Amino acid sequence: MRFAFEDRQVEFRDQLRSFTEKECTAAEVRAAWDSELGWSPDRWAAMAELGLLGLTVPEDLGGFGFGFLDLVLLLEEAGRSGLPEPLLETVGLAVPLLLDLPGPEADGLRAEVLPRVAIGESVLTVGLSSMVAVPAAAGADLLLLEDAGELHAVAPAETRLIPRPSIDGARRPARVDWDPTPDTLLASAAESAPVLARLADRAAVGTGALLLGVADRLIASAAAYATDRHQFGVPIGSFQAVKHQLADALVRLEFARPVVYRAAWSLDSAEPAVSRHASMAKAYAAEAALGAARTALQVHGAIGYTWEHDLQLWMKKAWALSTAWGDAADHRARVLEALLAEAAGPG
Amino acid sequence: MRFAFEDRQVEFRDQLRSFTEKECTAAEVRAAWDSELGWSPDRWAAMAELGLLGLTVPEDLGGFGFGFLDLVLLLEEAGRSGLPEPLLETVGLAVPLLLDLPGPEADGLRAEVLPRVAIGESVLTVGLSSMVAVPAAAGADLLLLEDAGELHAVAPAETRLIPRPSIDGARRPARVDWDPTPDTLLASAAESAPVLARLADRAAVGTGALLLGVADRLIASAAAYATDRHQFGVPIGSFQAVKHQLADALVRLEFARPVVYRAAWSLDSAEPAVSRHASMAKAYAAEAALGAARTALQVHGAIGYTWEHDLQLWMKKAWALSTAWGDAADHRARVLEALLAEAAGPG
Amino acid sequence: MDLRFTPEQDAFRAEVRAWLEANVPSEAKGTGPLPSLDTAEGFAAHRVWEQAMFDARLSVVSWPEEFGGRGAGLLEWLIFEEEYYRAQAPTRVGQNGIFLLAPTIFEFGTPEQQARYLPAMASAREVWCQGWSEPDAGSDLAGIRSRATRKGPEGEGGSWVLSGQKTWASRGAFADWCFGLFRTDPTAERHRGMTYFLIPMDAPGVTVRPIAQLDGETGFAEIFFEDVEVPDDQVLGEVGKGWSVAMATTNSERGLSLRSPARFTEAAGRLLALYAEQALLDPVAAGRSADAVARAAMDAEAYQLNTYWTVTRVLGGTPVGPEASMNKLHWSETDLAIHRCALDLLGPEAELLDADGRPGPWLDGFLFALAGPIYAGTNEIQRNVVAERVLGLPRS
Amino acid sequence: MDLRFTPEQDAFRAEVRAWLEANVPSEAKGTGPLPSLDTAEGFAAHRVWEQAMFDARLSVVSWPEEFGGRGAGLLEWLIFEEEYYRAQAPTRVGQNGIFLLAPTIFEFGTPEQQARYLPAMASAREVWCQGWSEPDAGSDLAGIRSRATRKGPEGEGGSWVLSGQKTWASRGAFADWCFGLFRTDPTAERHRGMTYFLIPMDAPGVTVRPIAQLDGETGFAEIFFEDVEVPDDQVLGEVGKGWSVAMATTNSERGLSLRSPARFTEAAGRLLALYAEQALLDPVAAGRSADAVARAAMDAEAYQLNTYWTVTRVLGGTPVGPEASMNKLHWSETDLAIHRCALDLLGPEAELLDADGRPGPWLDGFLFALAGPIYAGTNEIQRNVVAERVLGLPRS
Repeated sequence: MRFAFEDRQVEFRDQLRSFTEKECTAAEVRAAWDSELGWSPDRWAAMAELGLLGLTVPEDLGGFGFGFLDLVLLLEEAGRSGLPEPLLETVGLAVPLLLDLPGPEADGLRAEVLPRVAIGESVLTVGLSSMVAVPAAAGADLLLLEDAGELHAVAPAETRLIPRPSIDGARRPARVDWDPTPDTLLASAAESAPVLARLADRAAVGTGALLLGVADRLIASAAAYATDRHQFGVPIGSFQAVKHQLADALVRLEFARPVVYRAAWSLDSAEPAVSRHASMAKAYAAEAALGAARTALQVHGAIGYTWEHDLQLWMKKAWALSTAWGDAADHRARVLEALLAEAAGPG
Repeated sequence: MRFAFEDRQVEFRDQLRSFTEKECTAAEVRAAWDSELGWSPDRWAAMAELGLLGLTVPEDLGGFGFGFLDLVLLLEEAGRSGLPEPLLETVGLAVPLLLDLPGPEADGLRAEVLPRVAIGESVLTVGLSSMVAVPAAAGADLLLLEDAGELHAVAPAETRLIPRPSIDGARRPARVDWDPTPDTLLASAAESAPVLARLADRAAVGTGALLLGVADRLIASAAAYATDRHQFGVPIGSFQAVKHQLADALVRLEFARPVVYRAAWSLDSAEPAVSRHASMAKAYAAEAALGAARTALQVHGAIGYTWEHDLQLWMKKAWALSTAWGDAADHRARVLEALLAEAAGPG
Repeated sequence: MDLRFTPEQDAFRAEVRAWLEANVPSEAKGTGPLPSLDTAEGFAAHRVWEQAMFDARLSVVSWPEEFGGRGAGLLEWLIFEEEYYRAQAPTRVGQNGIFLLAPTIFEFGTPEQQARYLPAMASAREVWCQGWSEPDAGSDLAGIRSRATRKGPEGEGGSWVLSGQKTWASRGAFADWCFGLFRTDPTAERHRGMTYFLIPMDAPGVTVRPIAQLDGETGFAEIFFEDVEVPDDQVLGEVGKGWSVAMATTNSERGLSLRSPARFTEAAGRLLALYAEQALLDPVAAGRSADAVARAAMDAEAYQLNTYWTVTRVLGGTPVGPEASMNKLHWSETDLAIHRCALDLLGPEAELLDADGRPGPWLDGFLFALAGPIYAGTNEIQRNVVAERVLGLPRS
Repeated sequence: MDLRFTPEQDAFRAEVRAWLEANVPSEAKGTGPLPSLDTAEGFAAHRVWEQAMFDARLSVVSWPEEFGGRGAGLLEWLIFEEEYYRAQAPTRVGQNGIFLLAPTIFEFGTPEQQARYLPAMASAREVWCQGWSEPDAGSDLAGIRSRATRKGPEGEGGSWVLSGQKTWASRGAFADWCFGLFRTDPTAERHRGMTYFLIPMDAPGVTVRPIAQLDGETGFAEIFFEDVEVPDDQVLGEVGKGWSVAMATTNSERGLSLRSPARFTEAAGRLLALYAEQALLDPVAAGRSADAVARAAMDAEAYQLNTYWTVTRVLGGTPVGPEASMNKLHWSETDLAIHRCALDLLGPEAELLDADGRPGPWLDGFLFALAGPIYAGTNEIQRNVVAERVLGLPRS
């Protein structure tokens, strides 16, 4: 039992933080939200240079072959910085999904796509037929889509996209209209079922990790503001009402962290309870981020309610990501079901 | 539209308050809890003198023939003072239930029982077969009990009581074992159904009124303590953390009041939505009292956790009464169902 | 106690309902919805709508007839509001004047001021904005720094020269007039030496900078005053007594007049409809919100009941007092709960904007509700007021 | 990161589990449950139980072997606790000494003091209570007034005379020893001039008044000191440095040692079982608690995970620090949530006592949980600590 990250993992996170502090300031995030694409191809290329995009790509295909435990701190940092690029969709979801596909039929696709992902020349996203809209669909070079339980690989040219803008200006969801054909088919429904289950778990943990970073940023901003802003002749952070709201928000966040990290470990370790762990991660992180958003806005007051203040960027991320891939209540229901089944024992 | 009590109703409440301030101090409440019966026959007699016990008894049977709107402030005062006597059970539930019984068959029973209730010589209680235990069963001179949907009047001698003590020392619930016979039968299941529905509504509103008083007492005690108690060189009530908890508790209480009062009016006015109003009353008052108990204890700290401090008397009332006749969540579910039915329209 | 309305009140309700049904701009009639208030075009359209209401003597039903009202009681005002929200009629462009300033003019204004300002306000010929907060005086209104210096003789017939900066002025971008506090005695301590001014927005020296809100719309503005000259008859109440004059306004803002319960009961009604709709699509998922829906609907109804309770007391001659702070706490939390719950019911659709990039009604309402615990005195300030002035706890 | 236990840890767990299964007093074995700790008979029975654990070297697994422990690590301690709660073993009569005082003796005690006090404590031959709070110094520990005056020569070999009053001493009614702070320099300001004393409860001048709790049991006591003479070798740490010595103890109380996550995961397991049971009887009513059950169970598990996270950090050499206040906030709220949820599931049965007039396990647990946000530093104090020492907000 050793519940801590390896130095390498922390160093990789620190490296991404140095990068985002220069290349992904709030002004950069804002510029991305205002851009046509919603994110920056230049920054994507720079992320490839850093080795980020090949993180989950196997070594023989030009990547590192790392797991979710290596990714989770990076996703957290992506949330903290508001990184607009589809890191989760490409590196956290699509690549592992391709690797999960059974049989040598998928080898060709993997050999074709994954080396290009690692060098930043292919952006991927994933979508389910139950989704109202698929995030990052417009910028993707390949879409991995589920239909009637089957998985398909669809080129952008074969899709018609109807943008469904999100309140989070970088997510760029779109309704994807497309026709499944034998050419697009990746896996039968039977083959796809376990792959889709793992996708759902990764999505829950990955979104949870983003939300940890979002909550962290919101709380840090509010604490800084409460220290600077004076009313009634004192910093507002000296009022118990402000202190206690922020303390409660921090407690929610700090207790969400190990829950998310454990779920990342469970993903890599084929833990039998991985789905429960993943749902706990999403539920906990969503509550932490929503609570942090509410508190951060209340601490800021009217200034936090303006377009020009950066707080909105992270509040909107919190609102959007908290419902993505199932909201907290959905996931708690899954957790309860799993706990009752575990308690009842196998059989 | 006039949403206020009549002077007469307020005066009656004030009269009861003067009475309880002398005759039902915290020490008296404690003495009652420690007593064999759980309440004081002497105080019951004095309440009869005040005219309280004939409040709902028709004038021709020696009472006032008043309604729930006349009773609701008195029940609130009973909660505030911790009055241990079965005022709700006798005056608020059993008497109206007897009056609701259809047909002249019940006239004889009413003529026999109700005049004695008004002069304090008969204590009544009511019980449903679904109840784990019937409050005030041990001291009752007549028990109105439901079995298989039928209503029965059962003399204490025909029952076997197994005490199931409550954390509220005055409630004295007991499991009542008894055998329904044609002699005990008051009304058939078909006749009883609407009577039992009105009983449930009155019980919800009456318990809600008691809980308003309990919440009021808890908040007042905590506010007084917060003003007296010093820590860190100042009264603890000057800390925002204490202020804000108490303010929130007070808001819950003050918004519960009109909800309970409206329900009392609806009971007397045969409002079609009376059951929804009654459930709202119980749900709101229970949350107000539970919240007030939690806050009052936190404000008092360790001293409030002791047996010798009077706070326990009202906290325990809050806990016990909040689940009696359906807890807040049960009643909210009823409210939602009714609201959806109202929105869907008749038919 | 009698919770039924009188036949006269029912008749009034029927009249209002009929008029609104015939006149509220709507898609069906080809007259609506009106463009956004945050555009010049929309602002003008909203003025036209208020003028139509004024002509029907429905704009300010509780005002005396001489100023365009009907001299109706508070209960009739509540009935009007219920019908107004039921009809989903346009947001009232004149509300800052009508609800926040007018009570102060009725209490402190001279007869000339009342005649000059009230009818124009009621018909939206003149729309008012509030010059209240300053960048360094948000929750702490007594920290106001904008100042007015005397020009000309003391007493009648002189004027004042205003300078400073106000912020968070709703409707500020297009309003005709502004009301606000300025410091006329810079030596006086925090709550003293302030005076209440009425300032035309086209006066030389007034500059407006619209501020975009969370939704990107310019719902409020900063207003800069550079040596703006204002004559004595645009002072409301006594010179130097601005704080107590303003507190009257603040009490109306926090109390009854601004937050009509109809707003919340109407939203709660829509929430119930949304729940019923989602429960057909996915009963298990919707069921997870059942308790929250019930709570939100109950909270809205409790606010309505509490308002009738308070109005009956006010009609009996008792002023609202610090209980207004309890109302603020309750309605602002209720509004948030209703909208949070709706977003939860919408699930993955909650984050999506309309095709035109604007938040849909629930998301828009949520963003609007988020401001509730902040403006008109933060909820933290309100809790202090409740604790100190209602419960009698010692001041910090 | 590796969240699996080592084979050695698994073997340790198996040993503990086997021993507890064989030895925990139980109805089935005819040896339990033990009588209430709040009676003389029960207190004695609990001493016997701790002696048995001590003999099996399971009483204080993380202590060095010379004092009766096994020199086991923190992880083994957590494993022990998980098994202890899993086995529903008796409440530990020695816990105030073992968890609150012992860490301080390890850090500040002389070798003689360690040898004198620790083994007797671990075997419950000597049971300790905490003389911490005073009637006017609850949350404000620095307001302590009890005092010690010097008797005899300065330096070695003299003694101190203690007077004053302590309160809320758990186990105070039957304890053998008491530890607490007394003011040795009455002229020093609030946090200074205090000294940490170890006092036998049978010393002349010590009087105990048991205090009945909410449940009627005398779980704690007031202790009166009237000229109680205490020799120098019963001072822990330096004279006048009692505050910093005490803070070490307070940190253990708030941090890891007292609130083992097993207590909450065990209760959460029972809550799940209760939910499953009630869901069979009335699925609709139980369903209304589903979300609360899930939250409570998750909160307990999150506390467990956070503990492993913290322990790993501590094993890596980083002290716990003010994060301990976050733990206190989380476990106390979790404990309340678990028990409130259970009472909600029990519905009308929640208010009922057992046939002997005692609260049943859930009601008893609820009453106990209510004390959580109060003792060991109220949650209000903890939030201040988190805000000031973790988030760096300015002091009030």
